[in-house]
Amino acid sequence: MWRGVLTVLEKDLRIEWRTKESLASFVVLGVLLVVIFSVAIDPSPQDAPRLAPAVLWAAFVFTGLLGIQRGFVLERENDCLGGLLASPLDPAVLYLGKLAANVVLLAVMQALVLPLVAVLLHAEMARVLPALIVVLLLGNLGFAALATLFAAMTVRARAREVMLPVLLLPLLVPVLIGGVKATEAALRGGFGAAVGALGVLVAFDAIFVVAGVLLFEQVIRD
Amino acid sequence: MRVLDALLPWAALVVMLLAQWLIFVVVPTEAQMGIVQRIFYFHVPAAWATFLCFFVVAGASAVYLWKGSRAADRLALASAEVGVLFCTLVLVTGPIWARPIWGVWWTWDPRLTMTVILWAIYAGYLMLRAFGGADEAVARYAAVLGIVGVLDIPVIRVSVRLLHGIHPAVLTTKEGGSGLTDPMMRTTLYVASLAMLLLAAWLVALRVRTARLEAEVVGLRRELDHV
Amino acid sequence: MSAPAILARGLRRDFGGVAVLARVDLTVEPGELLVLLGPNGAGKTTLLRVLATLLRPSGGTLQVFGEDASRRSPATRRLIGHVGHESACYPDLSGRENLEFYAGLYDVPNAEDRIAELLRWSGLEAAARRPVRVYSRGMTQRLALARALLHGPELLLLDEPFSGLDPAAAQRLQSLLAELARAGHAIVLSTHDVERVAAVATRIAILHRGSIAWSRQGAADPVVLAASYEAVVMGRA
Amino acid sequence: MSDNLGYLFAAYTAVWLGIFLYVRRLARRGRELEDEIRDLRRRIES
Repeated sequence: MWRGVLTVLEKDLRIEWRTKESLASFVVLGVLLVVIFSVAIDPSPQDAPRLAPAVLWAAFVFTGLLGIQRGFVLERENDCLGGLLASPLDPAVLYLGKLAANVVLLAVMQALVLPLVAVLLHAEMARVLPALIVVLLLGNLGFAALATLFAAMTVRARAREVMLPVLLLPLLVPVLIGGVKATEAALRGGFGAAVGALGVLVAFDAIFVVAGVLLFEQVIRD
Repeated sequence: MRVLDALLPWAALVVMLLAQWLIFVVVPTEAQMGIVQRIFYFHVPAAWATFLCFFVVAGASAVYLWKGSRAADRLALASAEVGVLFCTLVLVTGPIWARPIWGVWWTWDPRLTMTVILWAIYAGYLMLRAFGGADEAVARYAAVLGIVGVLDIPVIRVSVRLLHGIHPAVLTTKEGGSGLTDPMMRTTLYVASLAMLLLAAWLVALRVRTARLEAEVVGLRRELDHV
Repeated sequence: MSAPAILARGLRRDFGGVAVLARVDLTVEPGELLVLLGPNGAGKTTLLRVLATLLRPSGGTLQVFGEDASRRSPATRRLIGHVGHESACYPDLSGRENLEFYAGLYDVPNAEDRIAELLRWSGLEAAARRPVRVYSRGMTQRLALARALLHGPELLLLDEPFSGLDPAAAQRLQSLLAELARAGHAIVLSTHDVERVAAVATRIAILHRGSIAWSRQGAADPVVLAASYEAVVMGRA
Repeated sequence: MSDNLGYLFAAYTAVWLGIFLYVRRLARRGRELEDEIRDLRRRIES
């Protein structure tokens, strides 16, 4: 079972690496979002750190959506999805492989956007980096769990660029709220206040990774 | 089943009339908020109907995915549509009530925030049904969304509580039954809720009938092509 | 293999209300090479995808190696090789990487030798390192065939396998198919290139308006075949 | 408190208007479909 997951993961990461130019375009979008938010809100240096978490997560969600959607567009080229369906691979294994690839993809995009937010919004991150990484990864997992399930669904729909955000964003509210609140607490140095937010993220991840594993087959069947 | 279908509209009508009578004649006016508080007897029952509809969507979706029964798929679509209707009513009556009490149309209080998010999820469900294309795969996608939507409700409920709402003190009187001092108020709320649920059930039944007719038209058209 | 490779009775498949496959009755034993002829839109591609358990039938029954197609157990899927109109190969990966990925999916024993052998057979050794995106149509088709043969399937389902192949490659494919059939594999392929397969086929059938309208055992003389094809397609049009 | 009656009335009409419009839409759609079914049946028999 895990060999199948690794096979799919390795293939997806190799393709992401091969097509990294277009991934760069998503990171540029993330950067633009951060710059625009910063300029639009125009916070004073003292206020800026308070806004960093919201700007961070808003940029992550939009760039992440594009990255994951593109993953499935690639899968449909030459009907590779048909090849995967024909293989003896269990759909749940296929889902976990793609989920892992998407988490790595999101983490890489976040790692590129994070320093920029730190600089632009004067958010002091170095000291609390480990805690921050934990929060980001928790948020990533939940986001990728649902995005992987729904990207497979909307890739065939006509208005797919609109459809994925419309279906996914309301469902992702817990990740957005949990992520922002937990990031705020992490930036303030203590996880104390963030127990609720972390709980939401962990619960969300648990529910939707399991739901993804069970429901993925229904989404990619004939 | 037939008897239930025929009985449903009448039951809904009778209980609804009883509810109107209770709301506008019998129940005493709430001390603090005055007459406008009666909106409460529409707002909360509509919220109950919304939640019930969305749980029916999830149940019917699960049955459709694992049993493949077309009727379950139609029921899921019907109760999603009716659910969004009642959710809209909640979102309309909410601000109309908040305006005179707090002087503001909208507050990010957990209950209202939750309702907006649910409205967005199931409006997305209806969009997926409409734009996802006619083939059978869309029904499966909608079913998956129907199940995921309901699984998300508890997590959303907890996460919106992390947002600080407005005047928590006032909320309790607005929200829960605890704010209802007079026992008659509580009875009125239950009757009004029952009336709204029966009404919702009737609307769902009507919508299922329409969906069945639509399926029949498709079937007849196919037959016509083969003749 | 006692059970027949394919046992289909009253197979039906609809798309958006239109019955693409009306009533297909078909039995294919191991060692048979069945050639499907028929005009475009007769349902050849759909039939091959249903037989490969990629598409669920809307009606009728289908058993592949004795197992009901709807079960789609991994063991049965391992026995099937399918090549459709699309190559199912990743354009951003090289030919070799595509084969390595599929070898991983199918747990192919001693994958390296198997891949080397198929690259030689398909004449893609030189291009093995280059991304499939730059492959010609013929090269992509040969890679797709190599991919489908990689895990040694007992049942081969090929949708117009000769399209895009140069004569030499087509000749190599034709002799390989004959060899595989003799070795006990079951093969079903659709084509418009009647001469190419007439000599090799163990059975020829014509699919018309979603069901098998004509079928003959044994290879057929191309002239006779063309005449009956005309009669069937024109007669029923 | 009297102007609040306006708000109550607004909410009341909003609720019943919403439900009425929906029921009317369903009824109209139902009639359309029934006519189409009758028409299709006739054309199939002939």
